[in-house]
Amino acid sequence: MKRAAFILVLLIGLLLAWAAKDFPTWGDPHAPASSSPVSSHFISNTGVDTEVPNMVTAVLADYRGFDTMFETVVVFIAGLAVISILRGGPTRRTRDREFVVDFEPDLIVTNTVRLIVPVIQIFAFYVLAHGHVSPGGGFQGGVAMGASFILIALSWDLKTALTRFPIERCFTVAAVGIVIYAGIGLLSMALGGEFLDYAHLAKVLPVSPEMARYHAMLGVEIGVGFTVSAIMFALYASLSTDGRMQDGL
Amino acid sequence: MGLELFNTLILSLLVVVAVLSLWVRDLVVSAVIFAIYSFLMCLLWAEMGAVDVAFTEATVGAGVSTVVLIATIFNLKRKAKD
Amino acid sequence: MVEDGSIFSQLLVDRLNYFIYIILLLIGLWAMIAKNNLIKKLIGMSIFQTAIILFYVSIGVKEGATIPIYLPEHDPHGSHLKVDVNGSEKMLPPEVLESSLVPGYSNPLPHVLMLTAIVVGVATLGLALSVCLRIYRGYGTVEEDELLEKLEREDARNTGRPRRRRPRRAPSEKAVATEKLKSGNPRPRQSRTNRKGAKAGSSEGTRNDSTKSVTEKRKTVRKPRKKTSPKPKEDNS
Amino acid sequence: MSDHIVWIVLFPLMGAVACALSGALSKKLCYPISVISMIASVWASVHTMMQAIESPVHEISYILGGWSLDLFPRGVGIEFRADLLGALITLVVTGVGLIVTLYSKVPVQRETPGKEPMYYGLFLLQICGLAGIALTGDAFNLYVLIEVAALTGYGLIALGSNRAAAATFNYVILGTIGASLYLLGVGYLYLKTGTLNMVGIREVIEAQSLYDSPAMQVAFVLVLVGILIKMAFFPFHAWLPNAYCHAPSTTSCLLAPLVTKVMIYVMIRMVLTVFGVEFSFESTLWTEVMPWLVAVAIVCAAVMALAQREIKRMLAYLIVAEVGYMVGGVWIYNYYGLIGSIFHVISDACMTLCLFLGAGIILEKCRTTHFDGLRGLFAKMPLTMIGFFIGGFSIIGLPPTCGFFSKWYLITGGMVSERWEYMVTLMFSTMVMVVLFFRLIERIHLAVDESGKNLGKGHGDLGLTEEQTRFDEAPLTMLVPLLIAASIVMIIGVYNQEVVDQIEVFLRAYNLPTGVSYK
Repeated sequence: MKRAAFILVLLIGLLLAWAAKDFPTWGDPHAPASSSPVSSHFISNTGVDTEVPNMVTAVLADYRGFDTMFETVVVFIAGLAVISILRGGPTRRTRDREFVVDFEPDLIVTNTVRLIVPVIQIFAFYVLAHGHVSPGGGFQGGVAMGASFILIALSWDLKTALTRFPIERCFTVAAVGIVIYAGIGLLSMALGGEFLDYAHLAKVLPVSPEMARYHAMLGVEIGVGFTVSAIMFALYASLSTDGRMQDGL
Repeated sequence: MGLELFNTLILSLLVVVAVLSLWVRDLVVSAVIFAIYSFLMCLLWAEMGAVDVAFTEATVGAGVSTVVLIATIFNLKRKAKD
Repeated sequence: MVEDGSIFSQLLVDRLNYFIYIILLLIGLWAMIAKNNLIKKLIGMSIFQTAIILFYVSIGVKEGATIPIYLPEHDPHGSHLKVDVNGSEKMLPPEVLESSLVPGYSNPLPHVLMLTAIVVGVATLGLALSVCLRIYRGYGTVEEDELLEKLEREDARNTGRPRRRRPRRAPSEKAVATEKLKSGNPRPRQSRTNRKGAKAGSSEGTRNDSTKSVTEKRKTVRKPRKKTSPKPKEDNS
Repeated sequence: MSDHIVWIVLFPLMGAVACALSGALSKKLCYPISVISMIASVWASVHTMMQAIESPVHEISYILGGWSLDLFPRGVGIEFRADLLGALITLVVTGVGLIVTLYSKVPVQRETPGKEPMYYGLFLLQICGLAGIALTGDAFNLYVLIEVAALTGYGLIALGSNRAAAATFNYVILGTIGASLYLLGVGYLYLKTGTLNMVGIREVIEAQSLYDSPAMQVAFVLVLVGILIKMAFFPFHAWLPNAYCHAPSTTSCLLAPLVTKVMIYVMIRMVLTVFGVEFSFESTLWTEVMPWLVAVAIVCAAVMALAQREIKRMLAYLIVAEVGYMVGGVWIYNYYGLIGSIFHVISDACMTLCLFLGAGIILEKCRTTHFDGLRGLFAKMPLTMIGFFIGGFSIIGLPPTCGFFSKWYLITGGMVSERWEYMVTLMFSTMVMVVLFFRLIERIHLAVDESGKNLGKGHGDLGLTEEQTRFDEAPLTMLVPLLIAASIVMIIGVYNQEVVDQIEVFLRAYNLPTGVSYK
């Protein structure tokens, strides 16, 4: 089995290496991918179309917003699936852990975390809201937000974190995130555009169509942030406790 | 030239770390080495101009997926047979 | 495109990124196929996915280009937009970037695609880990060989032949009826159901015969372990 | 506005979110929400189909986000395209989804108690992903939607027993390899062409005549191998039988008819729309090699199906064999083969649905699907068994079921291309299916035809009691969908010419050899 796998893998490697000689020169600005009308359009026209300085955010949330919506849905699916797969097991630990986790939260750790967590959360908001101008956006901000709750769970225990963010609320928040995303899309559809055509939101917002895209992108990123932060925490909570939602890591 | 050297160094480290994380028997160590791998990847991408990807990899790859991996491993047997 | 020289020297000199991506991809793929521990397989899966992401990011690189965020002078909200017209500041609409400036920014599209791929990767990882936990809950192992052994044993024991699968549920009429069928079923674990099916009647003999032949066929197909598989004939006699 | 095309995807998505949200209120809301959203989705896909038929180019294009083709280069926004093929497949996906949703009421409550909101959420998102795959015109968006479908599939299967979870792990590994290889292939395509739009890629390939480029050849191999893994083509089928066999019955009813077929649709889409006929069939070796692989695949799968003693597992191997039929229909490279392949995607979805719904009912009533547990079932559940066997007859290919006509086109295609190995194996596996289903009929029907009691008389005798043969039909929410599915199998069979007409209109845009002149 192992030998067969090794030979198979080597064959694939040779195939890929054979193709590599056909690749354009490293970093060539005139390579088809870099000089195609599509990516040139993104680089030259993002400012005109959406007024967003960060092209990645603009392409992510607007030009290819439909992808991003389904990416959010993938995260949501992961949360749904993990929770439902693990739920309904034995309520007590059936097999002993190899490690006994010290149950008493450490004073120094908890006090440090007490100081850090607000900073992390503010930073998460910053990353989310400033994603138009600097690297960042809904995913990164959402993950940072989820990580702050994971940090609480790690330094105290899962129960403390779950009182702040119960698992049912995780679900609701994640679903609300998708509702926000799809809702902005549907709203633009109701205003006469295509799905996710944010320019039509200018009819209800007191801004130009380009700025409407700008603001709608922020809304969309907030939706993404909701879903991602809730699901990341829910993933941790389910996986660390084997679905029992008590006495985690 | 400096960047190229940096690039080469990280690329070769990546291979070493990838092999190492699969070679180690202790799964927790393996997960931590995988976090190192993710972080090296993130550095590499930042160097290649993909700042958003690097940011995402830093939060998702090196951050949450490591935590989730370790959280899972604590519920399983820690030693792997290979 | 260089046509002379062997592939590997080209790869090593000029396209180290592509070379390393192939190696990482192969490491990941090999781990997914050949590693024994399920968690190791998942780590391999993540390496496999990151290798693909490395490939995509390498596509987007341009020599001498900056990150895909507008420099202040091209920023749609940058200072260049404010011009003094008779002393008052006025915002000009942003302009299309000149095509000569386009090579100055690296290609944003692969980055966007890879953001999506990273998130999909972590979603897959989380789901797969939960499946691992579930496997550990059921079978007490995450080693593939032990797991396969246990699964084979379970499949050999539980071929889907009529028997009560979930003893916890209150037996419905039909369940009782099927129970009677299997009362003669020669399996050691059957003692619980035997007390109900004791009056199953005269058909037990024929039933056993057919079951035996089925079990034998089953053996040739699925090859249960000799040590562990229940031995219907001996038990029955 | 022709917004219907996007509503096909949005209705299940909204339904899924509503299910997840309503879980807090009442678990009983999930079933009606799912049914309503699926009805709406079917309505939207019927509209889309009508629009596609009526439009002069037989195609609807919908650019999401308003990046219209007049102002922006193709590929800037994501495009939804419904040509006749896409619209047909979407209709099949949503239709099957609706039938399975109707069916799901009893089994979901029994098999996954307390998890209904999540189950229905995943269920609807699965349909959403599959319908999106059939509609999207963007190669990367296709990857995302494949992952949506795949992740929901893993979740839906692993929700069942521990055994199901163990089977899922294989599926996760193989599915991820498949999807990642596809993603890598798309990367190669993007590297060479600079666009992600399917039509855009083909335009670049044709304009720059990239037929001999090694990177394109490797891209073709990667994309196709990725999809072949996903569709459980024979050497890569290892994930399928266990996953479908141990999954909760509603899950297998949804996944078995749709997932593999939608992946075959993706293959046809890649071959025809993305790479183009000239690239796919004439500048690669696949046309030479694939029919032989298909022949091996069909024979192996059929033999393995013959060895099974359990309905669901047998059906799973039958699916692997059917995948071989359809893949072969594409790679024998002619007009009739492709008609047969596409028509078989549709008819196979319907008949597999029929069979799995029937198997689900058997499992629900008898708690087993092993052959030994089936004796006398015809007396007990005649309607169910009729529905089940209409599906079986269609798999065998008896007229007037739809399976006959699609197989007819496949065999015609094999004859025109003179691919005798394909035809012979097709005939062989038909024989195997005859054996399989008549063996089942014998078990289910004949064993009890004398007054419901035959004690010790001859083969297969179990000495059934009165109680076991009493008329005891499945609940209506399960029976009616099965009968609807069975009647659809018959209706498509009777009106096969209407379906084939649409497929022919679609295929005429491509330059395929027919062996004879066009009509």
